[in-house]
Amino acid sequence: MIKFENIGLRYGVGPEVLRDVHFTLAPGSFHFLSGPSGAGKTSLMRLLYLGIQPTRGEMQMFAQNAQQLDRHKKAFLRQKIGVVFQDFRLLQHLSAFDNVALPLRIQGQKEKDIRKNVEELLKWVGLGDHMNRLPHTLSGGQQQRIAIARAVVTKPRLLLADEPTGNLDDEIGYKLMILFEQLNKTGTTIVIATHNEQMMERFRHPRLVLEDGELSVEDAIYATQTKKILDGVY
Amino acid sequence: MIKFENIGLRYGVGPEVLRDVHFTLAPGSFHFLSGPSGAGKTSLMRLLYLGIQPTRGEMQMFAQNAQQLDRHKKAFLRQKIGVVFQDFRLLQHLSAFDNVALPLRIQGQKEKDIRKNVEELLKWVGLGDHMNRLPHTLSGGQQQRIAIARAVVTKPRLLLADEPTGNLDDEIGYKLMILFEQLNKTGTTIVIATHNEQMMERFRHPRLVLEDGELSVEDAIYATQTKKILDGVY
Amino acid sequence: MNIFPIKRKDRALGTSEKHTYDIPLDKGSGRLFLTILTGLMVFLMLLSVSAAYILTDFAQNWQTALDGKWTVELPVIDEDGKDLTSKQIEDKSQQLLTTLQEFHAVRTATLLSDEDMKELLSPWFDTDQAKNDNGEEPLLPIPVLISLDMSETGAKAAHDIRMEIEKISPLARLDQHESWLSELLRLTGTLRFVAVLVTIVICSAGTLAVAGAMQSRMAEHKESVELLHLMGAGDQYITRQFQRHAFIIALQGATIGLIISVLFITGLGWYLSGHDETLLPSFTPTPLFWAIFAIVPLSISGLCVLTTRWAVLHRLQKML
Amino acid sequence: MNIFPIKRKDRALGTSEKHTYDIPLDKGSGRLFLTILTGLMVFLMLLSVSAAYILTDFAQNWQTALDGKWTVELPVIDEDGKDLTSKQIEDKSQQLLTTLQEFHAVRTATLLSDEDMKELLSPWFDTDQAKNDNGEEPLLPIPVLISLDMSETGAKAAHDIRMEIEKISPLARLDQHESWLSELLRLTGTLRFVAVLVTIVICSAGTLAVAGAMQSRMAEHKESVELLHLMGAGDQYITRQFQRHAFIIALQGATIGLIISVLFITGLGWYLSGHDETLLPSFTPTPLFWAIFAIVPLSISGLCVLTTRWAVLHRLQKML
Ligand SMILES: Nc1ncnc2c1ncn2[C@@H]1O[C@H](COP(=O)(O)OP(=O)(O)OP(=O)(O)O)[C@@H](O)[C@H]1O
Ligand SMILES: Nc1ncnc2c1ncn2[C@@H]1O[C@H](COP(=O)(O)OP(=O)(O)OP(=O)(O)O)[C@@H](O)[C@H]1O
Ligand SMILES: [Mg+2]
Ligand SMILES: [Mg+2]
Repeated sequence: MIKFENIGLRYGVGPEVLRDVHFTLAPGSFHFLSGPSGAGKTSLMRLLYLGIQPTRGEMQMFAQNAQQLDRHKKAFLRQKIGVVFQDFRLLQHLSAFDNVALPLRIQGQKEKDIRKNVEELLKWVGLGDHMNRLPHTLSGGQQQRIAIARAVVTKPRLLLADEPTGNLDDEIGYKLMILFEQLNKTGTTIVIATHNEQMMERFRHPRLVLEDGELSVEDAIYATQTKKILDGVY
Repeated sequence: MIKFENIGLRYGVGPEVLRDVHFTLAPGSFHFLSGPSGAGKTSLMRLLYLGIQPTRGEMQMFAQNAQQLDRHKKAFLRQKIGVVFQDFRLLQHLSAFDNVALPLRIQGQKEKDIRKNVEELLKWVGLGDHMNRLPHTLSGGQQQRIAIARAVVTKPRLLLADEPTGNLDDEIGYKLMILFEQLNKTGTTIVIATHNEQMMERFRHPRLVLEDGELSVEDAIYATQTKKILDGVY
Repeated sequence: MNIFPIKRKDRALGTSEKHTYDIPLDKGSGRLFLTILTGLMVFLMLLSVSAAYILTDFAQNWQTALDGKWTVELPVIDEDGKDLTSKQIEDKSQQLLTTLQEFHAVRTATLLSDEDMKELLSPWFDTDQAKNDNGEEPLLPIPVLISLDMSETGAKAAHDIRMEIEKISPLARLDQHESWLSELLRLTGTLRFVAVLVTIVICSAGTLAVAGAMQSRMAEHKESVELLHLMGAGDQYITRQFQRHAFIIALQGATIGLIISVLFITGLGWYLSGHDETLLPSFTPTPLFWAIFAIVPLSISGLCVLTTRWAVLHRLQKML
Repeated sequence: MNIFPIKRKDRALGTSEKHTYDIPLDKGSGRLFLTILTGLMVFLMLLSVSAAYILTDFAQNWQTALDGKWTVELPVIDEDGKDLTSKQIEDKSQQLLTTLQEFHAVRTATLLSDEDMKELLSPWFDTDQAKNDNGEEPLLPIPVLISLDMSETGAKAAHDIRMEIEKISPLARLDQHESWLSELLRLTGTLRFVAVLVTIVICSAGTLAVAGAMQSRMAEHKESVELLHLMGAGDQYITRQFQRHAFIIALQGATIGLIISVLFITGLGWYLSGHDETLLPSFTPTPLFWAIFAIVPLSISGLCVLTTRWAVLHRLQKML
């Protein structure tokens, strides 16, 4: 479904942040994206949600060349992608409810369906009592949950989550991982950028590891050994 | 050094976020502050850095009643506190260097000393190459490191860090914890709000646990048992 | 994040208002500026358009009243400056009348009656009194006027008539009305041109200002716009938000401008009517005139919306 | 976070400029508004202050030129309207002169010579020609004028003088200059009052506008201000930032306003001098006058800074 070939990226005249990135994501796959801080995880995510253009290389998304799409097709393609931004990017003047409802409204869904879906989802992430609150009156973790709810509410075909549990306690973090797993079972391709080793150990999925701007793919089996030990701890 | 008695807090006419909070922090102590998302960790931090006033109860800080300070004394007291905000709060128009230098400039230090100190610290947190960059061109983890550098650059007597490693990989996270430990050894009182169980296990410090708005203090010994098991893993 | 929430109870509670805009265009300082701008545009535009309209009306009045109307003027004194007797005047004017009626180019020739004369001169002289005080004769030697309705107004006709009337009385004069009519028409033409120019300048300046204001609002809300883009909002979706915003503001501004202009024009009309009624032809507002007052604010609002649309789309095209 | 960095190479590189403001006051739209505002304030203020100054100067000129100066006017016709002969005129005027000089209240009494008269009347009549065309006598009967330098200007002195001169010539008239001088002085007084009023209004409105603008800038940068507070910045530290910003902007605006006013006033002076030199007393700018042009911009800048200081401190007090 997604195919990166020889992708290179630099910001302005700076050094190359990504070099010769080369990978394929099969439909319905689930990958972790890891690497040290500043390795380029968020930059790779930006390429995936079409937030920036690569400096070189070729990007195939949903069987289309992503670099040659016209504006209309690009907008349509983006509607199939859900993104949890590392810095949330909630609209500060909209309530929690309206923030989550926004992508549905953009897709032109009926207001009645929207209300039902959004309320259900917000209850599920534990924010049933805070639906009409503005983001700045919510705690960091609550804001992050809204960002996650906004990304999954459209049941996207590709879900990109950048450090989605950085501000959450383990309990709610695992609950949200299970939400992602369920979404994955219905066919959504998922990429989660994270530093949380524990989470990667617990949920066996192949990892894309960024190091010095270069990407390597590690299989899930590699991690299984460690996971068994940890399973005893929790 | 810090003494909370019967502290209660509510935002506007909402429910009480903190109830009957009661604790003492000795000078030079090191505490973790934990609790589920939305428990009130950030709110407690806000009380500690005098960002809000409690609705009821009594707050003693640095042997002064914190609720009855005049504006001048309050500003002076705040200069002794370093804060890492959960959402960083970097000034977007200032370079990394200027962001870190800001508290020193407010304290009126000499520009020459400032340059030396700030450069050294930024190199130490791994941002020596990014000193003149604006925050929005840095990765999430890099921004977080600037926020930490800004909080510790003044060698404060009280350091409050709200989820300081949420966007950092384990390696740099541990490095920064060691920075905090060193600061603690020079006499700084430290409170770190975190969800990171692993970190709390590894660094044995007493925990303040918030649950349902109520605070309980758990001793470090409690956690030692678990830690030993984990030490084998890493 | 608001760190002083206790001070503002409502915000602290944090319940947001009804969702109206995805982009918080309804907040911020640009609003007032745009409202005033459109208000001003509508006001100036209405002034210049109604000025143009009234001038056109006046010009037409003058044109239809005077076009094809010539006048022959017969002074009531002879060549030596002595007053003519009533008999002489009667004879001469009858003679002139018959001669003039024979011309092919003259449709009708009418001797202006005393009544007509009185009316014509009333603005300048107290004609009633002038006659009554001295019995029959007026104090001033009022000339005899013969009004001609011409079927042809060429130079040849004028020449021929002049030749004929000179034979009857060397002092008789043909007035073609042309010089001052064309003067007046040129003046109103110039004024109308100025009005149109003003309108064009206002429209262009206003359009530029609206476009500028909208682009600065876009810059202000860049992050929100980008976010909407990344969620798959098309250019149309985003543009609609700005258009709606512009429409509401423009309509408010236009209403204000409309009210002010109506007050202004009514006040001006009232002031003028109280003073020099004779100076200008009277102007009765036609339905078309009032229609201008509906059309101008609507078109300006429309223009604002279109400008906004263009400016926003233009800027969006440059985004990824 | 800027997600379209490739489009803007400089920003993408992300190297920031030199650190000047902790709060980014130098960016944003409020700047232009404040500059124009102070420019306008300085311009209007300079106009009204220099108007007041010039009026005061004029009034003083008139006052010193005419205060204590009365005139006795002797028409050159007798009671029946017939012209007097040169001899008669000579006699009468000498008689008047001696009588007047005897008064205690009169310091000196001088007969205005023909030369003086010519000069006095020159703005209104072409006196040169009037005399030359007809030999000795002027075309118009120019009255004899006796100028009195009074040591006392009370009503009694006036009454006494009137009684005496009536005996000599019933047509002779005493002109105390008072009615039109006091009229003139009242007029300049009113104008000066208006100028002061305008100045006060401008200052208050400007002050309010600056205070409002500064508070809205504070609201705009609320988060940064709060952050500085939380880092232990005192009210003074934060206020200084705004003051510096206000000072720079005010100085820029004031300079613009100053330049425009100087151009305006010079232009006006040039225009007036080209036209009616006799209408107004000539005005030579004194050093004090030019000092106004230095003082006003500086005081307005100072006022802006003080207003800013007050507004910011006032708002800061309300913060935690
Ligand atoms: N807009 C930008 N302009 C210039 N350089 C940038 C920009 N965004 C990121 N960078 C640089 O690119 C590199 C990779 O950044 P990126 O945000 O992709 O890292 P990351 O892997 O997400 O890190 P983290 O785990 O800390 O979030 C960093 O060195 C960063 O400074
Ligand atoms: N400004 C505010 N106005 C109203 N309610 C607020 C405000 N800030 C926080 N709250 C509420 O107070 C409660 C505690 O929030 P707080 O930010 O202290 O939680 P936290 O422990 O820091 O959570 P997290 O781990 O998710 O950051 C939450 O329910 C939140 O919604
Ligand atoms: Mg990142
Ligand atoms: Mg928090």
